[in-house]
Amino acid sequence: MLTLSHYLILGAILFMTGVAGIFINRKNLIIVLMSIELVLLAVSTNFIAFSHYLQTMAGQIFVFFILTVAAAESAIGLAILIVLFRSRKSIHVDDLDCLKG
Amino acid sequence: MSAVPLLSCAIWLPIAAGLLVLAAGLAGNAPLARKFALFGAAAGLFVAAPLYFGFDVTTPAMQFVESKPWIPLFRINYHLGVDGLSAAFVMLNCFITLIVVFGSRVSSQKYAPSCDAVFLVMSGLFNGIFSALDGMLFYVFFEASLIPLYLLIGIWGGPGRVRAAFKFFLFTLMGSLPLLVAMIYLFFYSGGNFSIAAWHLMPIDKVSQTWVFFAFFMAFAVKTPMWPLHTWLPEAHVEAPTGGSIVLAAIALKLGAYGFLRLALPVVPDASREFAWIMVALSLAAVVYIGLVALAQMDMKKLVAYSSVAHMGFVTLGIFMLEAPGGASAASSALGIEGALIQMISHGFVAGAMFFCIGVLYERTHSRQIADYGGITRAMPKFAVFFMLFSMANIGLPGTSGFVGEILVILSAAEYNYGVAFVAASTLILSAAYTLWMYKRVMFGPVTNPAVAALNDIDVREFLVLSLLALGVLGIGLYPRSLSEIMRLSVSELLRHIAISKVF
Amino acid sequence: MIFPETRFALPDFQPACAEIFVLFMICLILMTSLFIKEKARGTLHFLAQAALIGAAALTCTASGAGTVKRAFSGMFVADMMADLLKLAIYLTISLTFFYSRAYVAGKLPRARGEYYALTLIATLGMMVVVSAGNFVTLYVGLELLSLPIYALVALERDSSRAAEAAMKYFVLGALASAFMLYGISMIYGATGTLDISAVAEGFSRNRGDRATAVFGLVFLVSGIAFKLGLAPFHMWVPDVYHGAPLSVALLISSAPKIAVFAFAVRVLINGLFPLSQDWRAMLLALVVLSMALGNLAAIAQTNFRRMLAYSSISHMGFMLLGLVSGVIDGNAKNMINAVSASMFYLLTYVLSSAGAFGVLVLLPDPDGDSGEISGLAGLGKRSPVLAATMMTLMFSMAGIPFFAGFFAKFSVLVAVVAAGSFWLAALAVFFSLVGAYYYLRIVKVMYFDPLPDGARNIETPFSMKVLVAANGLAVALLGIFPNALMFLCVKSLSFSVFA
Amino acid sequence: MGTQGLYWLVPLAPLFGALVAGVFCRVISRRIAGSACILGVAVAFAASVAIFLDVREGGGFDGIVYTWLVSDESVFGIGFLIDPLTSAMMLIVTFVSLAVHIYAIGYMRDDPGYNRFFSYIALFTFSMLMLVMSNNFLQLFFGWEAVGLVSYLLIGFWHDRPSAAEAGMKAFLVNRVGDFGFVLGIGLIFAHFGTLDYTSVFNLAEKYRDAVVPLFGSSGFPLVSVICIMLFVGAMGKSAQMPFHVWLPESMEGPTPISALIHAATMVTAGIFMVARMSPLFELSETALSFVMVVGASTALFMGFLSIVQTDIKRVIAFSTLSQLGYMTAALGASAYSAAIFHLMTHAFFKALLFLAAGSVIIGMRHEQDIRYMGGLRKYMPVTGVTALIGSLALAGVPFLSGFYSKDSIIEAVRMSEIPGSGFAGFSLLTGVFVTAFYTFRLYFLVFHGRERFFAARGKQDGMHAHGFSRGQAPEEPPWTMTAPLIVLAIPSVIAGYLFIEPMLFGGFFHKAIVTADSHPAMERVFGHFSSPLEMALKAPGSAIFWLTAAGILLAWFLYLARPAIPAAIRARGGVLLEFLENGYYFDRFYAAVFCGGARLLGKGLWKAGDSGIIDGLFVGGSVRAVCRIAGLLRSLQSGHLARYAFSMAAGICAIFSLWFFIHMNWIKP
Repeated sequence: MLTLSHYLILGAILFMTGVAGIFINRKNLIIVLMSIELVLLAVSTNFIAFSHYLQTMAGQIFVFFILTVAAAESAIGLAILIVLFRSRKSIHVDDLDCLKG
Repeated sequence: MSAVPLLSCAIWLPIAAGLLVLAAGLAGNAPLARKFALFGAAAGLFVAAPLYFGFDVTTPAMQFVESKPWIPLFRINYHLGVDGLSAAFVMLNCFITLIVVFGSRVSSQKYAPSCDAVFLVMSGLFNGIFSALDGMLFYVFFEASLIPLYLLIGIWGGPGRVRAAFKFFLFTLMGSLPLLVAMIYLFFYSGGNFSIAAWHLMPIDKVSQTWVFFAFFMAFAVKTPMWPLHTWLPEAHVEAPTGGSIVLAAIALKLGAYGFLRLALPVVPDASREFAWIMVALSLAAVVYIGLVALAQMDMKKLVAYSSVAHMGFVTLGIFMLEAPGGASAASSALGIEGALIQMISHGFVAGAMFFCIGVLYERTHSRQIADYGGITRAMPKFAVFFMLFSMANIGLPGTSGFVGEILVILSAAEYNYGVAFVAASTLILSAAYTLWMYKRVMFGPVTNPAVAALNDIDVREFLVLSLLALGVLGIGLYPRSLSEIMRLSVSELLRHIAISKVF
Repeated sequence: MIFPETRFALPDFQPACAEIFVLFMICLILMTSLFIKEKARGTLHFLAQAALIGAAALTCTASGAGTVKRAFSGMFVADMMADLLKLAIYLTISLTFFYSRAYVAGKLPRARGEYYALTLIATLGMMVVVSAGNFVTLYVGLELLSLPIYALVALERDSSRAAEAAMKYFVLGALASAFMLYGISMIYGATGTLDISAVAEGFSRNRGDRATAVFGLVFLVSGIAFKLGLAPFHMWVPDVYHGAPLSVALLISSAPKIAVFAFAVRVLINGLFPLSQDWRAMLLALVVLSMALGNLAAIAQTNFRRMLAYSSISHMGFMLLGLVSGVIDGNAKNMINAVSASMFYLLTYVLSSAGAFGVLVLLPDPDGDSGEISGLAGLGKRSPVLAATMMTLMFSMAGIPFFAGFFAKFSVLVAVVAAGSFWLAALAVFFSLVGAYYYLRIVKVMYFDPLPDGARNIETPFSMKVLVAANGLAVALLGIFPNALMFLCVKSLSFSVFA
Repeated sequence: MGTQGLYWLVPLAPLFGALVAGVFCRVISRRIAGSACILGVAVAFAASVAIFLDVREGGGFDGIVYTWLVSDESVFGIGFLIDPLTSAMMLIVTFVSLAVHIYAIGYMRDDPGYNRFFSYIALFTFSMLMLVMSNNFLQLFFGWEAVGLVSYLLIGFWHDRPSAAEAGMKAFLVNRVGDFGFVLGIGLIFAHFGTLDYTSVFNLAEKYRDAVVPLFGSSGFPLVSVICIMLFVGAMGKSAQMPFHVWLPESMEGPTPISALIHAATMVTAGIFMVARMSPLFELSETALSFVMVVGASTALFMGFLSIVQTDIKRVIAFSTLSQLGYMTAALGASAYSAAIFHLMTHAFFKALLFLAAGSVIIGMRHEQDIRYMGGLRKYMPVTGVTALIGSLALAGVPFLSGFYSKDSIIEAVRMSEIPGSGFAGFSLLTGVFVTAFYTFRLYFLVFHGRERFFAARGKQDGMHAHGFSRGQAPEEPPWTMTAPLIVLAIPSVIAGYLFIEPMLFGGFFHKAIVTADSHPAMERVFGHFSSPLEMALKAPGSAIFWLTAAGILLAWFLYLARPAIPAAIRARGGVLLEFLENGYYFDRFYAAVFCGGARLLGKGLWKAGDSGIIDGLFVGGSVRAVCRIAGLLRSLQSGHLARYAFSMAAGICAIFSLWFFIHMNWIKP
């Protein structure tokens, strides 16, 4: 039978996968954006699991907000990506090294 | 007590004048700025004069007191007042400011009104330090006075000015930051009070005393400066413009020793007594070590700067000969502290004058190297007389102000510990050696440098400045009572106070 | 059963009237910018300023003066702290607008409408964060604050530097939001509520699962640390300060920090006070690390923007030192003093930072935009007013009296010593000594270094001179008469969070 | 009040002259400057005479007249102690000073620094009077240092000459070494007696006879001995006793009147005066007296030897002065204070005379000072020749002349003394008699007799002054202002001994001022052998002293007049001993290398290694370097890579969590 822990562990795994996706991935910024979505989904899983466990609606409502914001975030992320591509002609993660020190 | 808040005037009048000078300078009206500067400096001296002449020598209590709440949240008060320990310094400061502002060379090169402004602001801040009776007020003035000196050295200094300015600022800040922590600690220890008088009275345990003492030590030893924290000073002196050197030597160096007297001794007397031997040892190291180092200098300013360190070693020695291993009488300490105080005032005149003299030469030849000179006496006989007088005062010849403090400290040292007196008295030889050797190489001998032969003797402005300084040097030397009478009761009160243990 | 209120009552909009007004103005500006002629675009600036002034007026009139007002089922809190911080935010944003007016007109001519609208949206976000009473409001506010700023950073479309900075900021910011959300979810799980003040009650009813809550706390603290730019979550700060358009860097460096501070105070003190020992230890580690890293790394910088970035890292560390010191024991009086010390520190810092970037914004190209320290050489001669203000700000940041920075440092140190953490005080003092070096260096470059060849005097409009001077003067006056603002901080805290 | 005003007048009158001449140095004419100073000194002299007469009538004074400083319970001030000793000294000082002032009118006639010179010597007179009239140690020290200052200024009077500047500095520094001891002595007195007034100290001294003072560790030294030796170290500096004598020969760089006034008659005898003044203290310490005596006797003998090999006219006399100061010091050691003061007085007359005569010769010789280029001057400078002969006879100690009485008394007293070291002292002083006679007449014969060698004069001496002679020119007697003082000084040189020996040594003139302990009966024993000055002179051939003197004069005659080839041959052959003497026993070189060189080297070492190396380099520079290195390292952490930034955030979370975990497990404490 699936308990709260299972959901939480799933959330954690998703979360870690997402985070790892950001810092292990060296290639493509699109993958980074996808990883961010993944992380947000992991959080949503957590909220829903808790919401169900605690029998309060607040968690689920929060998820709606998260989804909305995530959409906006992706939009902005992609927009920045386009600006970046326009000036750099590349969306390679490792090419982002002008600013350092 | 007068209705006019004299001390506030002594602080804020020069600062306000300084801002006016700055404004006039920015507006491009240099003559007006100059007028403001002279007026500000003169006004400073004018308001400070009653502090000296109206001083009530029959009481050790604070006089000319002003007190208003400043930051009630932390119970910080704008609390001013002077006693025998500080009154003379306010006066000296105002006097030196006038000298510096009046003495700065206006005609030649380009006159920088902002330079005068910096001097005036600094003068106000120094007056604040000497008259603050609230710990935080003291600290705020103490640290704020770094800024003008930093700018002075950095903007108008010599080729190595940047390094010197940084070294000066960071060294002093390194000392004063622990002081800030210590003051906050005392604030809590006293149950939420920044009043120095309250700190004097409160009992305080041994461990805290030790920590607080070393925090004070850091702040004031750097400022004094005591060996081995002195290395910022020669550099700052060498690079600073003449006026900066004068103020630095005459006033800024006194802040450390004054801090010891105002804070370290009365607030943490037990720790002061316990660690007095360290202070004595460091002071003696300053006298001998620095004396020898001064002997090896090739740069006049550096030489005088090192000699200042050695003289300040005498001051700290005088302050900290508190209790001989055998238990010296209180009289010897009184002699020592009075000697130290008079030495400080005297050093203000003498070192100021020495730096002014070097400035006189520097303005003419743009060299401070001893080797570039020789035979100046022939070209500048009037100058030679003044320089000789101040050199002799630097050596501590009787009849000049330098002698008074020195002999009192040596007498006190002889009572304290003969070994200490023995080492301290070596200054008789060392100070004579480096000062006279410099004088000989600069002033005597045949003229070897053609530039020297063409020098003009001092002009009226320089003559006036040097005469005023000479009057001070001789006045104190011949009638030191004029100073000691002011200090006496406060010193004995201080000694009475620190003789009682504060450990509960 | 799930909805306790069966009847849908219209919420009380009055406490949030300022937010609503700003929202309205944002729409107005967006609409105007669509239709206004190129020449008349200057009016956008006036509209934006009007929005701020109106918001300020509304905040003042709606202020409960010492009472705590809640609206939207406790999602929105209007108390004295919120009022004070909001006013500070308006002031800072208004300063930002003034400073960057010419810059925006010159650098972002096509995106002026967007600039003002986006900045106001971010302002709205800050206002929401400051007044957030619920984690949901908090999250929405934070995103409302962050997302427009990501866009603002990338606003200068031709600059690859700006695009890179925007990308980095965006990715890391999103990651940080995710961290924070993860933390909120854990705390939600542990206490069963998203209402911040109810979280504390959740613990007191012994319902809270402590381990879960602390696990969440770790993430929440990292989120705060990211937004404030505490090490090791600081990596974005230098790059964004460096890459963003100057006016945006000016914005990022100032007002958002106020909002995040409010966030930290509400969540950590109002909500998670039962875990105070835990977050204290965590924050302490971050604080010490930030002070060390910020001050030391700043020394090696050759770019003024990056230097200010590292300086902000160290300052945020120092600022939180107060907050952290407040919780050593449950004594509320000490706590108010400590938190208000942090608040005072923050406000003076924001004023100084805005001023420093403001001066930079007013410098002509290429000195201002590139932000190289060498570009400031001889500023003392080229523009006495700008240089004098910059000097004032630098001394203030270095914590030298008589400037505001000193009393900020002082009040935080008082809090630290009151908590008995002498080693912490010693450490703080040590790092502020290290820090003094690089501020002095700026003064040195401006005043001691020779004028570069071909340098010309800088023409600054008189109004800007007045503004800059006023900013510097404010920092100086706060240093001479700090009591009023300090008192206000104490008052606002004692009537709100500690009510 | 009347006499007190008179007391004030004595030092202040010369001071007034000095101020007039000094401050308005460039404004007023030579005549006014000179007159002001001479008038001042003359007034002082007249007042001194009046005071002397008053003291003889039993007058006196002891008290503070000006409060300088009050600190706690101690009052420091200017005070006068007027007693026979003081009044005698005042008389000597003002008299010689007056003579020198008048002499200087002529001597300094051509010098551009005329006014300055007068200002200095008047100032010197003031300082010296302050010294001798003092009633406390502080004022004594004031005078002590002030005469040192003026001496410095006057030695370096011709400051363009490097050697003069060097000599002045050397004099000051060596004196300062002495003062170092002097101040420590004063400090010790103050520490234990709690006062610096002579009278109080002397009254207390008896109480401290057996007191000990811990120095440098635990062992106790007898207090009074330490005080006395310390004070005497000061006297050694001022009175140029070995090994502090090195400055005096070099002080001859100054104008000759100065050599007469300061470096022969007055200042250098300040040490002698001081010890005599401190007789109540010194009498309590046998150790100190022994020390004094041995130092004095050594100086007397060894400096006499050095005089023999000098070729500069002034240096011969300078070394002779050293030797004579040694005699006085030895007398002090023998508790023969009055004899020392007596010799001080006679020496002041005849040595000032000799110096002024030498100055006269130098002027006559157009600034040539080398006696090898003189000879036969008697013919050209009769007054100088005769007075110089009188001075030489007095110095050599020929009976009836003043030197005879004073020197004989000293030798007798030392021989009668029983303290440790008196044997050595007696021998040294006797040998010294022969040496003195020899070098004195070597000088006299070389200068005033024999072949005229001045045409060979080199025409250069110390660069700027000597002019040289060509054929047909000859030295001339200088003007009357210079010869008159010679005559004035010659008179007391002849008769002072005869007149004053009885009252000064045996008549109890000093009875109140000088204390002699019963255990030191040397003077009393000398008195036992004494009947009258006439008889003393007549009995002289019965003692060894007379024959030693005669032998010295004869040898000088033989070597320098009869067989001048012998000394020339000796000099030509050289030898270790000669070299040793010519280099003054290598004292100067030793000091230059060890103390001057050593101190400079040490200073440079401390500066470079200590200040620049350790403090600035290691501590300051080291911490700066460390900070910069860390800063660079931290900078490199900010690599610019997004992935690393994200990683650092993730790692940060892990770190915070571990931290919490460790604290939670109580592994670390927050």
